[in-house]
Amino acid sequence: MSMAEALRDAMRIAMQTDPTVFLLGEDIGVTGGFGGGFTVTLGLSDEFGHERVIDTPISEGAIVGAAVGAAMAGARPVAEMQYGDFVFCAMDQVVNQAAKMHYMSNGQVCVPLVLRLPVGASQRGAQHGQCTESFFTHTPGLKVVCPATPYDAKGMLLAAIRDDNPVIFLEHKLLYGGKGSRKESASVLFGTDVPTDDYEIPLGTVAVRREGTDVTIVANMLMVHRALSAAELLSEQGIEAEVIDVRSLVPLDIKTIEQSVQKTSRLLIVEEDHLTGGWGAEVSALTAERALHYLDAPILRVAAPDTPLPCAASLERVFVPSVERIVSTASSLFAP
Amino acid sequence: MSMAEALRDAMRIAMQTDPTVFLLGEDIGVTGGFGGGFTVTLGLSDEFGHERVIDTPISEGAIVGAAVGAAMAGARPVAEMQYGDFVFCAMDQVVNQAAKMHYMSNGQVCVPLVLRLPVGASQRGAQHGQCTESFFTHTPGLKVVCPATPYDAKGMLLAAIRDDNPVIFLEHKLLYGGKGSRKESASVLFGTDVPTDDYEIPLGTVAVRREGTDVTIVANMLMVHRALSAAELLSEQGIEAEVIDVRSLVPLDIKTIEQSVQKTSRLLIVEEDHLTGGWGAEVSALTAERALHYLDAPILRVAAPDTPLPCAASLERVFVPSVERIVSTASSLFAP
Amino acid sequence: MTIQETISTEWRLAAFRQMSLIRRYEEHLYLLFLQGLVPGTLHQCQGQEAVAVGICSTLRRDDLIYSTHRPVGHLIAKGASLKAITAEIWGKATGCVGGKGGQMHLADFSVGAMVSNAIVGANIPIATGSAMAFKLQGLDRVAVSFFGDGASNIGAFHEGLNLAAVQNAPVIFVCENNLYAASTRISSTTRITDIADRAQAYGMPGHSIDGMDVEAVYRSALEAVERARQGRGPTLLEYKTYRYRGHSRGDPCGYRGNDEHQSWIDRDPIERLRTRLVADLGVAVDRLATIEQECQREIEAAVEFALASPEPTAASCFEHVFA
Amino acid sequence: MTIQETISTEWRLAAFRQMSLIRRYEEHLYLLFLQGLVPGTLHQCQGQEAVAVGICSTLRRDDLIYSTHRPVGHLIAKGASLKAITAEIWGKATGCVGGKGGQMHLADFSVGAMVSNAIVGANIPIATGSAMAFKLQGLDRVAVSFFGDGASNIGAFHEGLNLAAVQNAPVIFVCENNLYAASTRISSTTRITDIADRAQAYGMPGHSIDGMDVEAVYRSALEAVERARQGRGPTLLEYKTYRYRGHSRGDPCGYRGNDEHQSWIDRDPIERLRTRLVADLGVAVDRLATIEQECQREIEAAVEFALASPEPTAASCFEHVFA
Ligand SMILES: Cc1ncc(C[n+]2csc(CCOP(=O)(O)OP(=O)(O)O)c2C)c(N)n1
Ligand SMILES: Cc1ncc(C[n+]2csc(CCOP(=O)(O)OP(=O)(O)O)c2C)c(N)n1
Ligand SMILES: [Mg+2]
Ligand SMILES: [Mg+2]
Repeated sequence: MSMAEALRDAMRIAMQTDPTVFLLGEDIGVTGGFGGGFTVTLGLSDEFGHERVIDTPISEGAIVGAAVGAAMAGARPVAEMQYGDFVFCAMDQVVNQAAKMHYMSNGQVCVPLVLRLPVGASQRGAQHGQCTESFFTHTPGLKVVCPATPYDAKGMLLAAIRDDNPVIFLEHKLLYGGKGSRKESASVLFGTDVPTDDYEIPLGTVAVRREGTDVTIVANMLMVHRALSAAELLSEQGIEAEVIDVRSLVPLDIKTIEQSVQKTSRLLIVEEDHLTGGWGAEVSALTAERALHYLDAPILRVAAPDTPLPCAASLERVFVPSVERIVSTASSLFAP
Repeated sequence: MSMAEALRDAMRIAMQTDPTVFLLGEDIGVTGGFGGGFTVTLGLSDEFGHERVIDTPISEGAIVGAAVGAAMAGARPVAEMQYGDFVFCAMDQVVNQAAKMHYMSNGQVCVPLVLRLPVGASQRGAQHGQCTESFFTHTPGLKVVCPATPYDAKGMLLAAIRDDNPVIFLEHKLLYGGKGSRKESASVLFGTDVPTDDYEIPLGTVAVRREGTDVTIVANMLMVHRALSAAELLSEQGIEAEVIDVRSLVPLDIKTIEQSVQKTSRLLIVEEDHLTGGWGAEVSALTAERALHYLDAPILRVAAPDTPLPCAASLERVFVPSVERIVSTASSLFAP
Repeated sequence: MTIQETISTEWRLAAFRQMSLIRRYEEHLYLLFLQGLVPGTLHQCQGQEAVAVGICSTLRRDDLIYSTHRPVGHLIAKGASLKAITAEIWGKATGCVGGKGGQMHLADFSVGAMVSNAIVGANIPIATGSAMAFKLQGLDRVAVSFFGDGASNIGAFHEGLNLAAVQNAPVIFVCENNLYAASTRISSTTRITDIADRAQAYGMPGHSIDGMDVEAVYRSALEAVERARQGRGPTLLEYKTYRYRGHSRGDPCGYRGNDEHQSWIDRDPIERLRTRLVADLGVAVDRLATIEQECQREIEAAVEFALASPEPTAASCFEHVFA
Repeated sequence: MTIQETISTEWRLAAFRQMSLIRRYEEHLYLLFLQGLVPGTLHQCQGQEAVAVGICSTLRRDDLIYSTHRPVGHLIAKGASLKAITAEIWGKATGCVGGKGGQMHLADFSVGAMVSNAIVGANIPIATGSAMAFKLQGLDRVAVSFFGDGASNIGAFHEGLNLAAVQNAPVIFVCENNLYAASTRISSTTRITDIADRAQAYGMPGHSIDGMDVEAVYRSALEAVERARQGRGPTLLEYKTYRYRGHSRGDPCGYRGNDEHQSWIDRDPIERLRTRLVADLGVAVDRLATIEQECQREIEAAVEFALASPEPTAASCFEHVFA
């Protein structure tokens, strides 16, 4: 299964097993349409009807607002922004409403919604490719997850839909692996077996994708794949990297990262989000607080620069962290 | 002059010296009204007319959007959100428009706007007191400043209005020092002489508020004052703290912080924003990258917890970092 | 109150009681505020009681209301615990949301009063979403969104009403047009006079109604609620009303005139109902006075309860971030 | 084109040239796209040329236009450099914004074409703000915001139009109603038929006009532009039109029928104008063919320029974050 298919499968199972689950977003259920911007919901309106796969007006604020209201009234909405960048049109509903209502009610209402955000640069320019993690990790009350494989995508989406909290669910466009005319040209190809049955991956866990002894590389989404490629190249240099996929940013399993750093004494964080104030800054700060004395080298971050996302492929390549940048930055941790 | 008066003075001078400067916001110019939520613009509509002190509908998105459009058409708008929390209603215009247009135009247009945001807890609950710095420090293209004194407030607002970039201008409610029925009950009182003439404080500078040799405390807005109080108490314990007021978060003068840390070997960051992903995480990460080997102790942060802001005074006291928390956390850096 | 087509004296007496309770509660708080005894902020609804009571009298307990920064009237009319909301205003552990909310964030989930919202207009799409969930679940419950004239200019109004209309959601949009958004007169923030006219932009029925007449409110609400309950979609109801006191604590109302103020007090909804009950329907003046005294006692007991209640624990600051 | 009340043959020939340039440019790109030669995304405007040309023909060079994700028509009609926009689509250093923008973000500041915006509706308050700045500075320039039917459902539409109305800002809101927002038909996202009717909600004039008739577009635009220039405020103009091709690259349009498609092609704005010129006004068929050939040559030169242009330098990624 591709990640797009895995996500679809998760939604299908969630809807089959719980009649209160429904989907809302733009172009997600139109007959003869796309199944959202990236084919993820294709066919679901045929299966579950337009009452449960709701094509909304272009009204991001109302999409999230309606999800908040539906969640507080006993449903489990899965809302989609066509591109993650449009969430800024709905930010009040995310930050001031969804995230806070459980607390503001003193625990008397829950807001079990999922907000799916396709993120990542894909040659569409500054308003169609931002990685927006850290706006949400900074907002108490939101869970924030970001799978890097189809297997995780399915299990985490099922867990997210069944979680009683608002969950921001980030999906990287180049990992969808969609088919046909809507496939992203720079897609990462990988095969993972995705079981067809109903399984959940508990939110709040990281996954150690590669074990190593010399440097800990923490990355998410597309960057996990680049970090793994980098690790192979580093290995040729005699550096064995441990690659940790932070598929859940909130809650964050900082313990596993800390333990890894205790072992490797070196930490490199890789993210596609902008450097300043990205989630990597928090991982660095937590490490500087908890594991400072284990470190043999500065904590470094490889991130997108503090510029808006440029469109041209040649510029995007400069912007998005590359395998080469990861390799050279990791190597620099071993400079005498 | 109180900070409210200092800000008003800055706007008055800016409007007198440049006919393209105008103000827009809710309740800012109504005759017989409040002068905004905190009296800052009181009287300016009498002086400059309702064409230059524009009372808008409750339309935060359009307030910022209109400011973006006006700025691109040769004016210098100063927009106000009545409370900083409402900026989430305008987040698309801030993040996707104001911040990016100069870059997206390849430098061909400028967006010289100021967005004034009253922030800080003041017993109004979760939707009326958030410190929102790090949403903006994470957005490339925005300058982000946050004065802690009336003198700085005036000089920085004048510099911000005359800057050719979008500037997010944070004002802490408890520092306004307003008078009469609209005064905040928990206001910090301090006297600073504010010259009546036209002066600017360059954006991008920090201010060392107290020199010390043992620990560097970096703080902003209300927390500068608490850090200074804490420093006095620490001094009684024999710990001399250097207190740095990061009145400008973007650009950030990390060099001065780094130099201080090289001297003190200890860093404590104090902010009213939530811990996870606050601007303090970035300062910590930068230090862990640039000055790790100078540190004798972990980098610690005193911040608001990762909870929404509660309303009751008794809870707010738990939420907002106190002098006591600063003192005890700073002391802990010297634990054997 | 029970739902009925012809308005009975009994209904009117109940409405009188609720409006009196709201008015007296708000005035009592105002007096305490003047003495410096009320913590936090304060947004009061004196003058607007008929809207809250007329609307809520048509609702079932399991219908949901979403209120605003000015929530007291709506909450009382929906049957919320007076003690719990009072304790909340005083930031006590016994408050309806444990002191976390404060005056702008009142709730009583046992009667369908959701946490009131202090982001202007935000409850409009939220109420729409609740209504969509009712429809999805095949329930005949309705949701009500209360908001002001000022709120009708924010994007959430537009998106929420349009979505509700296309979804045929069982929601009622109640716009209390008290002519001002804080200090700003409606005429300077929109060129139209009747907010109800905006309903056309969504293909939704919209009505502009006298908000100082509780019976008119009741009749219009009954129609809208039945319509929603029967699956015939949302309605925008605009009520012309007036807030007698300032926008929030310490607002001397320098932006509006005494004549205007007086002209609305002359149409006071409680006095109008009193006249109707006494002059037209022969209810004894004393009976109404007794009701008012009962209200006053309930209010005093609530304030006593609040003052005597404990502060929330420090630990509770950290509770309920996640479910 | 010069502004004039009676439409001359000369004006029509100029309009024919511009519409042909747009159509042929878009079709040329489409063919290159089919061959896999166009990088990035692609949103095309075949069928909608009359709106772009009719509107822009009433504007001065110093008037500003704010376009959308589908910008080519607007940009060409405003006189933007074809070479620079083509190079931008190919992500070249010579692109109108140095390769930073791409197909959705075209501009030509020398002719008042601001960076086109890919956040639906975002340019509505922005154009309003530019108009407010013109008013403040005592200038008689106007701003135009282009957007689609889908954009009329977003909050920014509501807030922007209302603000423009109360501010009496010299701005013209041009809604190109092509019946679809991406794959979603307008009838499933709003209950009204004419977006122009929403103007009433702001006390603003609104007109619904045939967008396949460039002369009708011109006349309606002229009135709105003059109105704005004279300080009499904004207008909402809705043009019924149709996009012949898919929403974006690789959209097979499975959500709409061939009959509908054909019925709009039958009203093609370019063919209508050709007929008018040839049959009614006696212009030689050849003259039009020559114009079209000239357009074609201009297009080919632009593509050649783009292909031959250098890539942006890596360093330019870091330039122009701050002024
Ligand atoms: C989005 C947002 N903008 C501004 C405010 C500040 N504010 C609170 S109440 C208010 C006026 C609201 O007017 P209206 O909607 O007419 O309600 P009323 O106060 O008259 O009941 C304003 C501007 C807010 N709470 N939320
Ligand atoms: C705020 C926002 N939401 C969604 C999108 C994705 N999107 C791009 S174009 C489009 C359809 C726009 O429809 P319409 O306004 O009718 O313009 P048209 O494409 O028909 O020209 C959508 C949903 C977007 N760019 N911005
Ligand atoms: Mg009002
Ligand atoms: Mg359209």
